[in-house]
Amino acid sequence: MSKPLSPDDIAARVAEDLPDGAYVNLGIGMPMRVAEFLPPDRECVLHSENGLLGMGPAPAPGAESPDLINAGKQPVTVLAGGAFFHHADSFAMIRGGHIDVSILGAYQVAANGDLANWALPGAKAPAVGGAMDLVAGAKQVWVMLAQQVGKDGAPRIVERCSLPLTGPACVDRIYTDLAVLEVTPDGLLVTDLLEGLCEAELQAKVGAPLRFAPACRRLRASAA
Amino acid sequence: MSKPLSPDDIAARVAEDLPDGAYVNLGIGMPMRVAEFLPPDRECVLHSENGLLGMGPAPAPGAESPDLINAGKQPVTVLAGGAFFHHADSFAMIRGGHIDVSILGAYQVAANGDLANWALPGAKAPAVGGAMDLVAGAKQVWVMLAQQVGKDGAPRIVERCSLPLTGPACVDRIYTDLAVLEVTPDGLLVTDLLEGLCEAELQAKVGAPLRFAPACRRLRASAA
Amino acid sequence: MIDKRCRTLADMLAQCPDLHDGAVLLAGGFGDAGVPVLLLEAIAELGLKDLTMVSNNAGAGERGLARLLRSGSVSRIICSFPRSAGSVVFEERYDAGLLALEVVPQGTLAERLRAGGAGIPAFYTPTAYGTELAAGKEVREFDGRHYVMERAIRGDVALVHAATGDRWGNLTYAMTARNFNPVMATAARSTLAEVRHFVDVVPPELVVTPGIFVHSMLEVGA
Amino acid sequence: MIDKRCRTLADMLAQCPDLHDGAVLLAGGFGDAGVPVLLLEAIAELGLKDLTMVSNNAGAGERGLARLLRSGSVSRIICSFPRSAGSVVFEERYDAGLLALEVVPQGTLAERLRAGGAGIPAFYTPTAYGTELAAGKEVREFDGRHYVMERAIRGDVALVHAATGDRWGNLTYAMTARNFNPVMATAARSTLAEVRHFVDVVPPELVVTPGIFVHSMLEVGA
Repeated sequence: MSKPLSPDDIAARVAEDLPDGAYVNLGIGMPMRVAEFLPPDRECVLHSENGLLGMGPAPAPGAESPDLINAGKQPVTVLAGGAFFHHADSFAMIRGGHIDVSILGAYQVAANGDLANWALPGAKAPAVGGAMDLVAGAKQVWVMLAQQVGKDGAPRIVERCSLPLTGPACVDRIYTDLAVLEVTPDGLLVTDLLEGLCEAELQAKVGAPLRFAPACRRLRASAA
Repeated sequence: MSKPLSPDDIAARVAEDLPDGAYVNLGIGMPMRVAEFLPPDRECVLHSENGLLGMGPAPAPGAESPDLINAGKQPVTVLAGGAFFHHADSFAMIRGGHIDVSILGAYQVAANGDLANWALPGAKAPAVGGAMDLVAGAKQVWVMLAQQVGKDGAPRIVERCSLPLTGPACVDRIYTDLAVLEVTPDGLLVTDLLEGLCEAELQAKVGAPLRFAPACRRLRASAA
Repeated sequence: MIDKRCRTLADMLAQCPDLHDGAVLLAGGFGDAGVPVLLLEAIAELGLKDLTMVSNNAGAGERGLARLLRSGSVSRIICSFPRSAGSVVFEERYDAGLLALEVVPQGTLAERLRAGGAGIPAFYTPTAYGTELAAGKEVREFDGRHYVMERAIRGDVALVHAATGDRWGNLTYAMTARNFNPVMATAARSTLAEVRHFVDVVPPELVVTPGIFVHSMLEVGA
Repeated sequence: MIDKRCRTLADMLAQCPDLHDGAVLLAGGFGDAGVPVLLLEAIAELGLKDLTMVSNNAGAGERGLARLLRSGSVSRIICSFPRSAGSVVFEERYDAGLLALEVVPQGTLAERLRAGGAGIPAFYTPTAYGTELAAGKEVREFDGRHYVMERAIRGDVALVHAATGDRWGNLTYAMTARNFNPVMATAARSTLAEVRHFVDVVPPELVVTPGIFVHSMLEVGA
């Protein structure tokens, strides 16, 4: 098996799939990195659920404003063509099906598209944020997994989630360090596979039966 | 009996009862006249359900804008301190109980506050506009009747409306050419009575039992 | 690059995938303010059949919505106040039984559209409880008061009239010409905007309709 | 004459009829943006008991909402994301069983408040269907999809932080400091606004919160 994809490699792979002109919500953490890999010929409009369309990159040091932050509470900028609005309008956009793609992290994803990404066992006070709204409302829900297999060896792509759900049957696509998978009515379909990894090896790391696309694309980690 | 109040007299009487600082929606037609009689020491903010707070008087001839109209589709102005908003926000204001007083015309009002002001028998296509929203949402609903008794001699204040309702038990006060009446849990209470009109005469013109306030005020038509 | 500005009305209509027989069309405007007159008249020329129109009024004179009604393309109309000075085309067609009418209280109409745009399939409202317009609708009590359940309205195409717009589709409106336009813009599969003036950028604090809701725009002058 | 501007914080609080034991308080803000810090800290001094707070977050450090929680006045909190960097006061009190918590998805929280302000007692949403957070809630199918019924939230007092305000109570906000503020302003019996700068008039096209929703204002500087 070749070196698995880095989080940046995964972000670059996701960015490739975003169509020009898409309205995209990037979840807190790893999904945020996707913004850095958008091809320069493609204009996607980033939505931040705290009331911003046209989110730009982090400001130069010293130019931060406490009034201009993203959903992760980090300072950001606004691009030309952006807009501000209040929280009810922002989630009306989400719930109303106006966001093309919501990209999120996950603890577990099931073969039927069930997603668990908000609550861990033994956690103290629960906190949900906007994840349940995003998965219920966006036209497409894509999940990024930095490691397809947890540090304890347990697969994160499973037949059935054991953790509390964020939403049932909501995930459309999964991007991991080893593969890209689509959630289809017939189960998981692998469209991209890490170079040097064979189908059986991937299947051993996934707790649900896989199908492989005839022209499965090979993924290669970047040199860096 | 003295001369009954003119529509302007009634409007002036209504204006007297509007508290300083009140947010008021004036219905199309006669209620619009109330704006002309607000005492100069009182600032009421007029709401027009097509998306305007701070509605001012008609513009000078030649200064009309087709973009600035009221709910009756007449050209108006906007006063300092006004605001524009869209229809869903405008009716959220109404339905949410933020309008202090809605002043409307009526075909019939019942002793329990039922209001009929939108549909007449034999009318062609029905049309309702914002009346049902206003009576369901405003904190107070006041009705103005230019003639308390219809041209056919039928009382407009009745025990039970025979016309289709705009809303049940929604009217708080009725201002007519002959009297001012409050809708109370114990029925209609007359607070103001035209000079020279005795209680029995008023009762004969109302299709529901009346009570009279101990200190019933006398109304007098203006000289004009 | 995102650029929602079209050069011609013909382009704009040809590129819209949701204009078809049986489509539900939402048209902004209140009285004559903020009505997408050019779009309505262009659609009248398309020869479509069996359209449903959602609009506060039902047109007046022979322009705009009245012309579209005259074309015979519309078989059903949902509105709060169809009758008005000059609504002769509506009246003719309604009286002749050519036009089905659903009368909806104005605020309920606005809220049903807002719900359609916001992914809310149904809500409860006090408006129309106890009246003919609630006949056959589910009634429910919350905290001692009665409410009527209303369903969301969504359209295939929304037609709006705006004051300014930029290439991303961000829109502003002129005074009370705002009315139903921003709400309808959110509630359709495709939103077509006629815009008085294109501008380079609508400042982000001044945007009333964010471009996410707008699919194409035509500059129509003041 | 309408003039909602107060001279002092003490005046503002003393004149508010809705600040009482057991009150439901809505506080705008998201993270540290647009939080009505001065109002929250002033309310912490009032010695009130058994308040319910509705806020997206549960405060951080020892300022603003954290100070109000520390005061012991709050017994219940409704929010979407109570835990965050520095939410120590919340955690202490929650872990000690001194604070009841209702976790609500962020969009459902915003919509429940919007419904509260708009006279909608309940609505259906797809959010949280099939999850723990829908446990015990009514589920209903519309057009083949499942939805959860959610009830409106209304407060006794809303606390908001705005950029500018005029004597009529019209408000604007700074960029993403807008967040929950305009929604909460609509959903309370009394809305108190801390405003960075008073202005003579907010132009009517730029008003975000119309003055009808605002009861009193204090100028707090940038």
